[in-house]
Amino acid sequence: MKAWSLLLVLLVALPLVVGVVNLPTHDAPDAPIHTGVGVRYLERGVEETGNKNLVTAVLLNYRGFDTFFEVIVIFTALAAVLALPRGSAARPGGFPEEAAHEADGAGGRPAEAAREANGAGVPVSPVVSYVVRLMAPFMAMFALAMLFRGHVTPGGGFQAAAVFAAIFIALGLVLGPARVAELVPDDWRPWLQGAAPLAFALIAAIGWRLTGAFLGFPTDDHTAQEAMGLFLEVGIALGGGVILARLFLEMET
Amino acid sequence: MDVVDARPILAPFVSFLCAGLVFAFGRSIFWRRFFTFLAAFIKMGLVFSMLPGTLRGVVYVYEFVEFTPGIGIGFRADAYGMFFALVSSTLWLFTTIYAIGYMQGDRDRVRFFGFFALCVSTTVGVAFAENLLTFFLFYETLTICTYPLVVHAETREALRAGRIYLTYTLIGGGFALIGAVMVSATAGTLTLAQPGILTDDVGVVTLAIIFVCLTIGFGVKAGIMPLHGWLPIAMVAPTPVSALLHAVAVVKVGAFGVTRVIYNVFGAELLGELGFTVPLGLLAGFTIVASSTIALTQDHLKRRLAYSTISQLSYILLGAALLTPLAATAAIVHVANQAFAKITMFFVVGAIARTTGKKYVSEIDGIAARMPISMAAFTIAALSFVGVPLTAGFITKWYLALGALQADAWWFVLVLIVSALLNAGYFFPIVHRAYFRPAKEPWPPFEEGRRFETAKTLLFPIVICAAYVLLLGVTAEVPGMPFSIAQVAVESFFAGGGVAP
Amino acid sequence: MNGGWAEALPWTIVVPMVGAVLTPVVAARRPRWAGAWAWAVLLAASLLASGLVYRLATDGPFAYDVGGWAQPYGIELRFDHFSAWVLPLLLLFVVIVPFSWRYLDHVMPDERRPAFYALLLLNAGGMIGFCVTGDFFNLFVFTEVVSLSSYALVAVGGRGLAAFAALKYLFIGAVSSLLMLFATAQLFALTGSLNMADVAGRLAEVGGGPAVMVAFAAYAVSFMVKTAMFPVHVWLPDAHAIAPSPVSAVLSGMVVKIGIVGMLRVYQVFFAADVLELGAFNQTLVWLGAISIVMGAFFAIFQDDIKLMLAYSTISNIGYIVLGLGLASPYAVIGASVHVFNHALIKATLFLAAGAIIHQTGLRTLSDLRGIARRMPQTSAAMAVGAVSIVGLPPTAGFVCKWYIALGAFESGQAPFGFALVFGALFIFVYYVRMLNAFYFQEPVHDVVLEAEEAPWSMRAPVVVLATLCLVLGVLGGIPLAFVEPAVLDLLPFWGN
Amino acid sequence: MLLFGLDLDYVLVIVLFCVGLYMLVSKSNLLKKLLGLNVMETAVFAFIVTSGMIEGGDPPILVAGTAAPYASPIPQAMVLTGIVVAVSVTAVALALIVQIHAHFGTIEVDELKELP
Repeated sequence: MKAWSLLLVLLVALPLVVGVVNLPTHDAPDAPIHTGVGVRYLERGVEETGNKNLVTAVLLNYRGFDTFFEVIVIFTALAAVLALPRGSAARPGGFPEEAAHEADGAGGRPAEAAREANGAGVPVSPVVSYVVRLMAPFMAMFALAMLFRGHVTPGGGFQAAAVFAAIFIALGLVLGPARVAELVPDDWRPWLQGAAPLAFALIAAIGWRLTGAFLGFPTDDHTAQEAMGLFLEVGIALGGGVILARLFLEMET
Repeated sequence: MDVVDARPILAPFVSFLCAGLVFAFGRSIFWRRFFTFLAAFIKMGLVFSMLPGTLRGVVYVYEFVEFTPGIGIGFRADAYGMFFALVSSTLWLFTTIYAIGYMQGDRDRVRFFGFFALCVSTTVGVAFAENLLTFFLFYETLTICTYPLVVHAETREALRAGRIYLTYTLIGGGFALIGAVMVSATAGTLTLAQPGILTDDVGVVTLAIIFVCLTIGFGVKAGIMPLHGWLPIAMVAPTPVSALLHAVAVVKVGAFGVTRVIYNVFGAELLGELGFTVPLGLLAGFTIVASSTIALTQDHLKRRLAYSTISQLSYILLGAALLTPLAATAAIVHVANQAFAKITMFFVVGAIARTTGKKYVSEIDGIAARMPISMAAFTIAALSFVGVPLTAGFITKWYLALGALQADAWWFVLVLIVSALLNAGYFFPIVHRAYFRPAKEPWPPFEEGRRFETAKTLLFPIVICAAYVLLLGVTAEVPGMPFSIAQVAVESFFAGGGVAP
Repeated sequence: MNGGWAEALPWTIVVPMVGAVLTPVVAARRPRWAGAWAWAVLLAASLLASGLVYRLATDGPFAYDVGGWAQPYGIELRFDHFSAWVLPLLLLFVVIVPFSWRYLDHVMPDERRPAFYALLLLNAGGMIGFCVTGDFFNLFVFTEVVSLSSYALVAVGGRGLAAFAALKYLFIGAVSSLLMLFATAQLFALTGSLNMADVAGRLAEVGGGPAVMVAFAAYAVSFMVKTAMFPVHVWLPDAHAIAPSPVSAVLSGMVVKIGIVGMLRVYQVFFAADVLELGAFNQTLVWLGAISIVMGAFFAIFQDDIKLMLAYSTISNIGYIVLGLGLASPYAVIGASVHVFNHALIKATLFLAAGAIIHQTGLRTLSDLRGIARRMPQTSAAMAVGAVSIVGLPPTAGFVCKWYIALGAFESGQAPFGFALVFGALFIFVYYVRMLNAFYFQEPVHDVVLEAEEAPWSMRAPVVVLATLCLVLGVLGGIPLAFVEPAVLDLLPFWGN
Repeated sequence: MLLFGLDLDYVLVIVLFCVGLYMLVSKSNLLKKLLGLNVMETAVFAFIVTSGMIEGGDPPILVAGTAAPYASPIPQAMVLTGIVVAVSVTAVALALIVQIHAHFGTIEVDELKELP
């Protein structure tokens, strides 16, 4: 088995190495990557998008369509986790199709026993609990800073989302998932977890009205541009944070 | 002269529609019969209404849809197609009457009559196909539609027969598809409207592959040896199915296909140069003799008839393979002659089985006393097969012999004589037993309230078909009868040259 | 460039996606509304897509610059004859979704429905995006939307084996996606651009070389995995068989086709650049296609589970398409392109019919389902039509494509593959005959079958509609053929040199 | 970085890729397989980011204190997208592994195959 794996890996490695060693050297200023499309972004990016952080400019303006579906991908992950069967035991009565498949797998160990063996349910140390609760507001502040300074420093909506999610997850670890889930009211949840794609759709429509192009930004009006960009970032941060947190919490329960 | 007319497409469509209606409303016996008969009459009317035009040399065409240039579905009622359509639509009517009587009280009659109608629809579709694609389309559909009829009894034996039937015909269909595709790739067209579309500049090897593929493909259904294996086995189907499909539709479609290949795809002229038909002719000659010999040994009535069918079909192939006008005429006429004679025999055998339960030659001693009309009809058909003058069979044999001499194939005359003797050898014992041997046990009496030897729906088609066998033999040269249509067809076959008439 | 119906192009992608995001909102109170909502969204998207096809038919291919950026600086959407596949794709979804309404009753509890339909919508939207995008990186993003939702859809029906099959699918699929991303990066390093047309132009300047070759090969392998061609097909049968039937129809009929569409897109770029000698590659495709046909058919014969058998026959049919593409003659490529659609239609028919039978009886093997045609005549008839169609017998949709691909084989002088194509199909019919015999001509052995009832109308109607289409397209098969013909003739001059 | 005329950056990336692939195919534990997949993903991201670097370049944020040459912004944006995709795939994979564990009580492929 191991030998076959190694052989397969080598077989894959060989062409890949051949491919990469024949690429133009990226360090040189005249490499295609530095003379291609990127030139225009570096030259006119700030003026066209109002973003000094060109990564953000590419992400939201030039290639905003990619980012739209990037947030869709993460929403897909959430929908995927929500669509999977939940609860540890098969439903009494069950569903025929499920049962038909499951009949074969009945030899498995009962899930509950496995769970206990893993040591879940050990109480959280008060120190950890205290530190997490103490840190939470600061983490939130850091996230907000990343969000709102994203156009001039490294950072932006996704990074903020990751930190937001980290807060939820850390709290979830010490308070239990149920308490954290209460932080987001049930009525808001469907809206919040879809915040990022919905923000994009809204901005796309507004851009369509303003510039005549789907997801277009008015290049001559920096205020409007920045407002739209910020709206997107906030949407990404909120939606992404809620989704990432929920992914964790769903698997926890 | 080509005239655009919807009738060539309407004719197959009528039975197609009929099949749909039977499937939908067939649970009621009345509606099932109503739709079946209505469609049969309308179809016959459509086909016959084109007959005067055909005799004048008019060809009705209808292009249904074109996929890409040169490839599409089109219909064309030329003389040969008309001939075949006339035979099959006429026989459909009689077989329907027969089937209603025969299948009384049988299971799954909705399915039976539905697929029955579909089969006839496809048969007429084959007859009127303008190009090889259309031809193949209906040809393969026929295969599929006959399957439920073959396995109708749903016994283990029937399923086995169905499996063998499908194996043979689908593999044959595969070859036919390859042949047709190769024709399209080499000739750039698939039309069957001309006397030959292939030319010899693509190389002899390619042409040989095409010829072999198409001959295997269509030859399977025509039961040419060694591709005949399915035919005797498929006799487990109900008798109306055996009659219409194995004496008329399926096997004739195969023979029809081979003829089309010879005269419309390759053309008499090209084949004359290439000489591909010589081995085909030899194979057909061998089949005639060999299957007749096997027929001698069969005790099961339907199987004896099946081997007789195999031998008779090869007459058609051989006639076509000789590439002379007279032989071709005989081949075409034999499509009708064999159909009417053989269907008579199947009807009689079926009627015997339904009335007395006897299925073997050795069981029917003295049956003529019990079923005189049926046996008389059987005798007429047997005489026709042997080739006694004044019967339809004589016409075929006479012209086949003339055609063979025209092609300098004297050996074929020999085959004809041997075959006639063999035909006599396996049919006359049946007639002899029926008339001249005493019954082993008393035959069951007529059923209560019946004036005839068997149900009227069974007897009527027998009488009509037998009468028609005689009529064909007597009125061969009368305009409007099959012979004249065949002559029109043959004229078009040889319009491009070839052996001078 | 923008304007007119072209404006609908981004919205056609976005409508299902946003619809998916809103599904939990709409169905927050009543989870069963999710199904109707998804159907309405797909209907709206198909309306938009028909507008696109209308524009395509009148004006020819067109493009849309997202955000109004001039190319190659933004993301370009292109709608050509291959993209037109989105319309039939959406229409198939429109037929499949109503089937799933009742079907899901025995697959999952109501509260999971919104997530299920969201996934279905995301899947549809991702495929639309995949077909219309003109940007390599965008292509990757859409691939991920489609793949991710597919992994999950496989597993919605059960926990154990379903999850395991889904995970296997996920691992293999993720590696193939990574290869695709790697190839994209490779191309970007070579040309400094991501726009397909621009990359083609720059590649022509850069010229060929091992790096270009490796990028192409990485794309090719990645798409082969997505289509489940012979050596990399291992993930398909389990995943497609164990998924709920409407999902199987989507996966088998449409999701595997993104590999084909992707292949065509990459072809367009590399052939336009004319930097690679691709004769050998085409030959490889032809061989792999032929082997796929035979292997798929071979394995299908030994299955007793109807859905597993259908899954194997997908491999076989993908073989047809790949074989057709590799033959690189006009007829073959036309046939292959149309088979992308026809196979989706046929496979949807078969999987939905099988699903209806499984739903009504709870049985899924041939030996159990004997005699089912007596009790479920319409569904069984649809199954029969699908069976005849998938084997490529006339007068059904499958035949037309087989004819054209075989024609292409002989036209390009590769006759042996024509034989493989024709007889490979007959091979698989062995199985279907067994199936039809069991359904129609054998006595029931199972009590459930004796008491089975015909499926509810919301399941029966889609099945019957699809089966009818299989027959109609057998006769009117020329319509899609004529439609893709210009695209193929446009593409071919660059093909197998 | 050049070594013996080879662009070592890229080669190292491929080595990382292969390490991940080896984990993916040879390990029996599903979690380890997933980790292998993540390593592969990281390798590809590293490849993309590397390809955008330039000798002595600054990050592409045009504020005071930075100067040309700048690294190309596109690869960084691509990687950001890629990371999100990788996170999503990982999440779904983990959810599936949880399912498998809940049902069979094991996540070792060797053991899973032995189950009936």
